[in-house]
Amino acid sequence: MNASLPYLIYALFAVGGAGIYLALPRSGRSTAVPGSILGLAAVGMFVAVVAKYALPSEGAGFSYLFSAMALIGAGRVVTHPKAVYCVLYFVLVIISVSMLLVLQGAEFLAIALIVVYAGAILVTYAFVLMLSQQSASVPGDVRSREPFLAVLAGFFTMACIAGQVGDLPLAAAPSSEQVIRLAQHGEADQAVMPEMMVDGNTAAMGAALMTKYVVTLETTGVLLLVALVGAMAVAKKRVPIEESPDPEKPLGQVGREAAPF
Amino acid sequence: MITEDDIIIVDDMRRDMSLTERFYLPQIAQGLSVTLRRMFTKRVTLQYPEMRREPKLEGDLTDPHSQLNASRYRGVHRLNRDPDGRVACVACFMCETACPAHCIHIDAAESPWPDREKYPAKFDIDELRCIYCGMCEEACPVDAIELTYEYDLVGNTRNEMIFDKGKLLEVFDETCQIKPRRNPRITGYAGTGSPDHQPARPTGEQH
Amino acid sequence: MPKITIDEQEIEFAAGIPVLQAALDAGLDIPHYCYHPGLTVVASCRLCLMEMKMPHPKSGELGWAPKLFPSCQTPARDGMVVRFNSETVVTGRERCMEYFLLNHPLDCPVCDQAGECSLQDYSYKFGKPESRMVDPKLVMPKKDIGPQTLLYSDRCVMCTRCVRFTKEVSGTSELCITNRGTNSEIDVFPGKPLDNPIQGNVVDLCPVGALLDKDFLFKQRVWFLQSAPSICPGCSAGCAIRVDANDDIVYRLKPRFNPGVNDWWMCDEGRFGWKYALSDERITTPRLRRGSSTKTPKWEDVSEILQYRFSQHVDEHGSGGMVVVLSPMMSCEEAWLLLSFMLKVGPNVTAVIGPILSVGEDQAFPAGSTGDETKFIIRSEKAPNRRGLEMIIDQAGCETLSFDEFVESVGDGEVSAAWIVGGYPEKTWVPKALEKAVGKLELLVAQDLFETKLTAAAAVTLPACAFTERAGCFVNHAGLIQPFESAVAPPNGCHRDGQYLYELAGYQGLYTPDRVRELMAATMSQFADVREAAPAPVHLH
Amino acid sequence: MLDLLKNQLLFSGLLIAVLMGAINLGVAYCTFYERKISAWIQNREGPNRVGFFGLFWGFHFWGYGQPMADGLKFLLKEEMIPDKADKPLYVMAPAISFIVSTIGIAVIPWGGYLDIDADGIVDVACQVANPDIGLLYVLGVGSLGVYGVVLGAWASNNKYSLFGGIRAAAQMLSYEIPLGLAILVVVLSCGEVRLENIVRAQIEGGGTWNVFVHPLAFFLLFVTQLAETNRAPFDMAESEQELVGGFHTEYGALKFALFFLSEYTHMIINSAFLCVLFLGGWHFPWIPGLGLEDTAWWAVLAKMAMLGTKIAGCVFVYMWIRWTLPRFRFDQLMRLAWKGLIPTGLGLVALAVVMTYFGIPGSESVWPKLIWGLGGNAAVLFMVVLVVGMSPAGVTGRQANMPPISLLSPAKRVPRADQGTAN
Repeated sequence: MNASLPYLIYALFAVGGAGIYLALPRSGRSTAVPGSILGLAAVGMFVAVVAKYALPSEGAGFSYLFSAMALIGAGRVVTHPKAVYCVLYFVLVIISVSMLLVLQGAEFLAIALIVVYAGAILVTYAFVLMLSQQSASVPGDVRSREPFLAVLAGFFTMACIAGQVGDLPLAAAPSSEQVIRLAQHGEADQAVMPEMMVDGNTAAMGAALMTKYVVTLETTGVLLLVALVGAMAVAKKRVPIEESPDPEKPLGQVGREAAPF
Repeated sequence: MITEDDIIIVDDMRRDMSLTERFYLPQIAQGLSVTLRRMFTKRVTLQYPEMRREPKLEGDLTDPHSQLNASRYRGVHRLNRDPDGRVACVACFMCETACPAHCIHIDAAESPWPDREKYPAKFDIDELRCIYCGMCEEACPVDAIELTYEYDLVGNTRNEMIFDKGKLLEVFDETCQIKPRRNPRITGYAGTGSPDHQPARPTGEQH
Repeated sequence: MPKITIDEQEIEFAAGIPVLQAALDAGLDIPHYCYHPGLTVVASCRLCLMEMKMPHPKSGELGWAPKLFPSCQTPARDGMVVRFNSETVVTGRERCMEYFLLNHPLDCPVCDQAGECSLQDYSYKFGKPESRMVDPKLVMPKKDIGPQTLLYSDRCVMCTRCVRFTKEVSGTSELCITNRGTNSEIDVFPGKPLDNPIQGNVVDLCPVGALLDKDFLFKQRVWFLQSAPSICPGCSAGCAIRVDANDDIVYRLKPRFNPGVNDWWMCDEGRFGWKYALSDERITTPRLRRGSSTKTPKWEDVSEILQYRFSQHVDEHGSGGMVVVLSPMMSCEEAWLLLSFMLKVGPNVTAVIGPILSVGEDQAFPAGSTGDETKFIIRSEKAPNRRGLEMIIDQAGCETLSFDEFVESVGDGEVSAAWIVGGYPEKTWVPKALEKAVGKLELLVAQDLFETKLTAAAAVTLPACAFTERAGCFVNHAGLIQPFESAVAPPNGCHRDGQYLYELAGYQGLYTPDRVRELMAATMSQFADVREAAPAPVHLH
Repeated sequence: MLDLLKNQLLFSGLLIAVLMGAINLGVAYCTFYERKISAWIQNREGPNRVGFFGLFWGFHFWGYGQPMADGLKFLLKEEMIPDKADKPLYVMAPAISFIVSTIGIAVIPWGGYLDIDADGIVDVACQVANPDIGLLYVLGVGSLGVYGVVLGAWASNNKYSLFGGIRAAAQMLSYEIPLGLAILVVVLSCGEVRLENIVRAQIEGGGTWNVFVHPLAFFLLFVTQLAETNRAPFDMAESEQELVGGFHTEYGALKFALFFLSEYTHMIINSAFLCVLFLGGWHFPWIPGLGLEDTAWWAVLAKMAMLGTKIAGCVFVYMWIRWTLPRFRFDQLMRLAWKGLIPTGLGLVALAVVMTYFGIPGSESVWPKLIWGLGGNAAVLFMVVLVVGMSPAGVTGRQANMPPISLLSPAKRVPRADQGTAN
């Protein structure tokens, strides 16, 4: 490992941050094009650096592809002036990340991410956003607030995390698929059909959740239940039913005095 | 006319449903069984170009179960002839007056026959504009205009669909064996369009 | 005002009129055929019978007289008590209606009177639905009694209005009654057709479809017609008329009640002399000429073009040689708008009144009558609005010439620019001298109904409208200002001359005579409150 | 050649090609049968005029050429994009919708394992992919299905479309929960998330079709799938009568066809899952010789045909229901999900948990499963009926405020019982 690598990565982060800052929507003259170029350059260089130093592994191409997709998508989430597109880019990020998780052999986590984020939370966002108007004409939508501080904070945090993982090998564990395939075509000479030798990480994760982390899980469940009850208590505010003072004119017909025929 | 006495208010909008009704499923099963049975009953479709609905000329015309009966259909108009083969219309403009779609256009002229004062020099019906309400038929004091059972009325141009007097008389010549709808005669004006009426020879110069 | 009690209702009436007229004036619907306020009373139809209170011959006590009296023949007196709604009167009326319908053919569908026929109306209102007659109906002949009129005798109810009209109003007595009783018929004398100049009124007078106008025969059913109040432009009498049109096509003219001017009548010349308005030869679009090439400008550009041409002309030649020839066929409003435009462009413009055709002498009816005996007059001056133009030119204070002087000065080359308005029914109104001299004009704007030598030579040709398409007011020979409305739209592509003159004079929006009269009233107070001269006629037929 | 096919990747590719063709053809004929079934239910004939190129002297083949004609028409129609639409999304939405509905094919076990060269060694699985999260994959893909609808609706810039989209979003979110619960029941009773293994669990020792053990869960899954596919009576997103065409109001030509295709593909795929989860997948009931061990090509083909038949049956029920039931009102729809299906689903999950705790799914005999399952389902059903019976009558807040409408005198009102004679 090159000792200067972390600093190179930090520098790339800075370049990316500058790109994002420039690409953020703003009133006045748009600087999206130089920002995008800067951001893409940072991503490209980052991939190049990682490709140079990472260990070769199966599916590395996919890994780079999805990483780039996730990065660019994340950039667009914050820089796109239309809220609905932001949501869609967010979905793209989620899918890319879950693909990365699949490559890492964490299928359960990948699908959970999709089901929970893309399938539920972001649909809710889209649901809300649909009620807003289509064109991005509202000043609040087309101008970002405190772009510099936001970018600074975001990329500082990211650099901190990257600094922690910077020394970890970027190799993927073999996925359960690979294991099965190896079992099928390798030296295995069973005459019967292949055993499902590997339980996959779903079972492992289930086991971990139900043994090691059972208290955490249950606590979370209780918290969610409390939140649910609280939400219902807030939502279920009884609207008093008005009684019509005039029995001949029930409330449903106030303002409609015409005879039915 | 609907009077207040005819209106019945079912004062039971929020009648409690029975348990099975509220549980939906038995009701749904019932509905599904109905549609399933329907799938195996006889089709009522008429294969149109090969089969046609024809007017039912005998029996009870008001029978609602006579499914293939065109007797209540109001189709293309015809301009009746009197027993002498002349156009029966007297150009009184009653149909034009009654027409809600303003699709009838008549030019009246002094008739060439001594027993009549007026006759239509021109008589055009815009069949595309017509709504086939039959008001012209009802308005006519001499039963000269009638709506036949002919329903396959087609044309390639708009002009083609404006039926002039000659065309309307041709329709009569083709359909004169049938008296549409047997309206009660208002005037007792004999001679046009009766079921026993012999088809008159078209006499061209008298149009 | 004397008062009379009709059906327990006290009514004021003008002295000297019959009870029927008093009832009609009060808005009561009393059926009648033979009575007409313009004719003598014969009391022959017996429909207007009434009951009357009279002193008892012995006791002197006031009570209902035992018999019925014709209300048309009974003069109304102060304090009189009559009734039309008693059972006796109603039954009597029903019996009369039954008699009228004994021989009347049931040919309403083919009868041109249907829709405005009082026999039809009264049958619905007062008659019985069924006839008890068992014998076949008498069939009377159809007769061609004159160049314009047909008589269908079997529809006649023998009210004799037509006979009385020819005797009393036209004074020509062509019509008479022949035969007796149920066989009596209206007829003309052999070889003496009904052809007097006001004979068309007998068709209006006929309460049923017996007398028919050949011109209108079978043309339209009357319920399709829409009427607009108008003024006849045929002569300077200014008869009030009604223009009946359907789908922007005029079908007939009818007189309106206009007391003191034409009363209930109009002449045949006016009645049938409007056909030029339907002519296909009319000019419908504006036309520009530059050298030998012509061009049709858009209507929006017309006023700009005219303004440009005239102001250019004034710049070059001054406004001294400018003349505007106002036609007596124009309404006052149009003439005023045109004159104010010309005055604006060239303050020294000369205004000329166009040629006024005069045919013979004034024709009075009955012929040779004078004073109160005269029932109707056809004026010799065949233009409706000479007086109005004179008023407008006087007020404007501009120089004026007679039309002959104008033609002369054109010939002498003294006139450099002219706007000449025509609008006469005949194309031959342009004098030969003017036709010859027209080439000497630098700028000629001609506004006319038909193509003439003038329009052919004009730099700008504008279409004019017929009176049925115009709106405005005419001033008749006696100085009476009478407004009229447009009955139909101008022919396709044509604009109302009122509208384009309004725009030309610098106003915006829709031309309405009322608005222009308001403007005129600033200087001419007589135009301040111009109203319909005649009240709505009480006597409907 | 055959050796090449032994490669699972190549075989999967071939399978994808075959399945895409088969499903698209199936979809085309689904539209045809949709129309036929609606016609039959309504005593009509349905499309019966289009044959194949006048083949056999104009014999019409009972209208079997109709889907081709429809497809051709969709192809040849003018492509239009509304002026004010959000163009990229407008174009993307049908594609998203179609892709999402199609990728579910990947994990369906079509016919067990295949021994291509009959040497007794299993060569390939007759399944595009067999990830160990097969069932979750289904859930994940299904949860993305709403995007096509929502985006298409929003991008059209049409109020009706927007309403359709909003309804679709709310509806799909709500119905995903009972869907998940129903699937959870299967997972618990089979102890598996791989679809192939779920089929196996229904066949192998002491296993039986899940529908016999958990009929309520089967019903729950079916209903939620109806809602997820936007099929009547849950077609709130389209509701022709109120929203013109709902989310696809502004779509025409091939883009509309894609939406249409995706709906029917969804239907087929969902039916396939239903069969796999509850109806034993490709399993021939009570016919020995076509079990897990039979891997010859003819046996696999027979298994695939069996699954196809089951799918066709499910699709028929979909259509049958569409032409029978009227559409729900939106509040009814929501009430059904949150007050009807979710509590039932929770009850069933609890039942499955109890059964798992007592080790029922693992037993070698069918009977404990059937007894526990059916008894438990009956109990849950009883509870649900009890809750439904005790809950107040289903009226919305607005209805609760509405007294019976009558502006006439109260004496005119007749109780419902008299209505028959009064009429």
